[in-house]
Amino acid sequence: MARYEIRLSGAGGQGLILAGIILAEAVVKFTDKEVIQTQSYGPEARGGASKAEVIISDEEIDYPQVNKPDFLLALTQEAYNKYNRDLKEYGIMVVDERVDIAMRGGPTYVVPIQKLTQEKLGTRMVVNVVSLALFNKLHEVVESEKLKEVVLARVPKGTEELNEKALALGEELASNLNQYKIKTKEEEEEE
Amino acid sequence: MELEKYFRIEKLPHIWCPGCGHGSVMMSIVKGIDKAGWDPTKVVVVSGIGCSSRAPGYMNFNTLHTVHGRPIAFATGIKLANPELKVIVITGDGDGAAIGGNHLIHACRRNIGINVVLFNNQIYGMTSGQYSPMTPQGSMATTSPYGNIEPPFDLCELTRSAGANFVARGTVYHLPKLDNYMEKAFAREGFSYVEAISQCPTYYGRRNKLRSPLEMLEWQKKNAVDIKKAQDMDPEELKGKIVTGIFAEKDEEEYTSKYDQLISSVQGGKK
Amino acid sequence: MQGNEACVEGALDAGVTFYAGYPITPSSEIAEDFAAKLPRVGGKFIQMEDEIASMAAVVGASLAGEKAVTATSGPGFSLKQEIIGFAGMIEAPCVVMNVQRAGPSTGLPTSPAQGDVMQARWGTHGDHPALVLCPSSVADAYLLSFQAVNWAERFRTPVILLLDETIGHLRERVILPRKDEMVIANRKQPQGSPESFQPYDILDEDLIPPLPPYGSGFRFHTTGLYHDETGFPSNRPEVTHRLLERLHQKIDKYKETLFLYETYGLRQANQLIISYGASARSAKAAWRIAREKGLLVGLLILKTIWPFPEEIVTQVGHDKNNIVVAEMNRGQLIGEVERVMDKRIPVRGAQRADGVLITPEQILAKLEGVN
Amino acid sequence: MPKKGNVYINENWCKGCEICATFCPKKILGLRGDGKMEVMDPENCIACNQCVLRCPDYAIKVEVIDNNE
Repeated sequence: MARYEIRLSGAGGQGLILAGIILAEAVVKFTDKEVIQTQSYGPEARGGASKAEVIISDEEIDYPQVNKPDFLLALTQEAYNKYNRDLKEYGIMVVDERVDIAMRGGPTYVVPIQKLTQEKLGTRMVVNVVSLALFNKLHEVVESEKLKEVVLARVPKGTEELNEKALALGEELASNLNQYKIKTKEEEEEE
Repeated sequence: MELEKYFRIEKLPHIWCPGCGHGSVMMSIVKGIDKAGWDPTKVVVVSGIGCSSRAPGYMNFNTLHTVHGRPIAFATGIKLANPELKVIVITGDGDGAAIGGNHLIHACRRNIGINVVLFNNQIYGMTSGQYSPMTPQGSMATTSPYGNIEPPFDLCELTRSAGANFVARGTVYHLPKLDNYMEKAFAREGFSYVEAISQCPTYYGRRNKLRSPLEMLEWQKKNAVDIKKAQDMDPEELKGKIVTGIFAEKDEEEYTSKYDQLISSVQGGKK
Repeated sequence: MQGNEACVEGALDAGVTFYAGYPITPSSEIAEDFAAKLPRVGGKFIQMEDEIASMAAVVGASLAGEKAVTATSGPGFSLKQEIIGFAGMIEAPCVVMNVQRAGPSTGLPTSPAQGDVMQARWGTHGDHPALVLCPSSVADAYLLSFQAVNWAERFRTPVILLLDETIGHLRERVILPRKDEMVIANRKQPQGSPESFQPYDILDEDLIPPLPPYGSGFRFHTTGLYHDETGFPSNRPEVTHRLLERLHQKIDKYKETLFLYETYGLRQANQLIISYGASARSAKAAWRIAREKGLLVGLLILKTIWPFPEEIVTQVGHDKNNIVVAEMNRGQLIGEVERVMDKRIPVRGAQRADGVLITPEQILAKLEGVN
Repeated sequence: MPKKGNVYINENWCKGCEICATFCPKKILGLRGDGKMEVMDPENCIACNQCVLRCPDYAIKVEVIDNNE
């Protein structure tokens, strides 16, 4: 993998920074690839738009900032509005179903991540882990079991079972991702 | 008590003016250390900046003359680093009540084992006579040429409510009592605050119609009111008086001992 | 591992046992990490009532014999300056980590900058020396933190570890050196008896006096006033001159061993990029892109910025026809490069001070023959 | 028998503030022309040590005279 830039965004407090940290840890621990994780946040601890960025590369990573993401996750409208602009033209975008998006050229998936997390797991607290598993499954960064190991080492005691379920849900969403795909500009025009 | 045991004799006479009360307060501290029986190599005396803060230079212990207003913060680092050390802070009404007031409050709140002795001469002496937060209202100073309109700070009330284990105020005139407060302060674990009303004949006295050190000592004698007596006096009567005596005497657990327990429990928990 | 966390690890491995600090973004992770880890090794952590008190407590703990550290960011760094100078004057070993954010004033608390370069040099009053290290990776943060503690102890001086928000919050793969490869330095102890001890008597060629801890039996006086070898104040011109000169010489003497830096592609290079801290990451990317374009560009990354590595910059830069200094401020270290080059070689600044990491493109634009 | 004493004044340390003279119950101390204190009436010292206690400059010593001599 040449330099691959990932941006996970949503509201502050959704735990996406932790998801970014876990992803970077998994890469360090279980692959030979180079990885960098950065974050940017506003003064609010909760709410507001928040993003975690991860760069994965086979080569040394010098410039540590995400320039043009290859992958964008946006869980909220505010995060989408703020962080979708510099996404690569054919980069992958995954947004929550409640986010209104503009039509674009790259593969775009509108997934009811928050709704399904709430319905199936009874809480939205683990939406970050669901998203993380979704990303990992889609890109096969590390094996599921390895990701689980890193996640379980990071989450609060007593939430292991919940997080395992979250991982499973994320993977399930990734496997069925095509059903959430929306048409690209070009596909629309072809029809 | 042999002077040589506790003083750097070769540094004397000290720099304070004729009739300044600071020499008496410094002696009172040293007598207290002698009574406490502390090993001089385990005693650290820390000061800030000002007339009072020159005292450690004459005292034969581990002595540290720091920057203005922060001696209690330096002392906190010393005491926490090595709780076996006996740490005394010598400060003044400018150093301790103005620029360093916040450190005083927080050291009381932590109840860390530091003995603060505040030399209160009610004026900035080293910078030649500006009013301090403890200058009596109406007093003349170079920066209050029309009389000081600010009320003075009562640091005994402040340190007591902030959590100090021991608080007392004495005067140079009532020297034996002051010696007794030092002794009690040094015998107690936790934070102690002893305020000594001292006289500055040069910058306070001359401007305030107290023409000699003797008149200033007379003023202390006349205006000092014992805390027990003060309890029965109304605020009007107490105006301009100095309430002396012991304000607080308790045995709340000291900070560094609590920290040591924290270390044990953290290390124990790991095993 | 995160940059801030690496600073803590490096300091702990160098033997740090004391931390005093006050919370401030973007350095707070350093305090949090020390608070968790120090008690486990029997060390002490205290959150003081303000930035000044933290610096004072660190110096106090240092005199009591501990290896002591504090961390802060711009506004706190401003507040600590008086006591950094005091530590320099009394020669108390200590380390100040400043995770720079954009200023002036409250500025941009969560954004990177390198605006404190000159403050790290001249922030405290008077004519003092400075020892300042600048990491540009998480691995650097570990190594330079370790080095900062070592140098503080060895030279009896405050050492400043100047990070920036980008490096402080960066997580990347770090391969730590083996513990047995790391040599720990400890402050010198007196050889003679307590009776004959003079705290600032220079007996050794290294110009550094020994420092026994409080409570060890050596009683002495310490003051921020100019003092003679006995530690007591003196205003005699020969004494004050001797002390100030020695404070400088004890570092200058070892200057060449203090210059830490990395160079890339210097052979045949006719242009040079000089950078440090997070900017050096962008500089490295710019250098790589320029090389790919066939330009003969070299790169010098400075890890020690004060004392300014004049000899290194001269040696590397003297035969170039264009030097670009990349930094996240309106031009601070560039002044030193210009001074060293003395108008013989054009020096251009690639600068950015809006809270955003400088980009490789900005640096490339200052090179000749890019388009 | 009342105690007696010899008062010694360290002239290098004495600043002539007269505090000792004020507290001396027998009024045997006085200020000399050169600004130092002197013992004017040594015979009357009762070795009460008030001057020693009160001197802010630690400049006074009192030696108790053994009455049996």
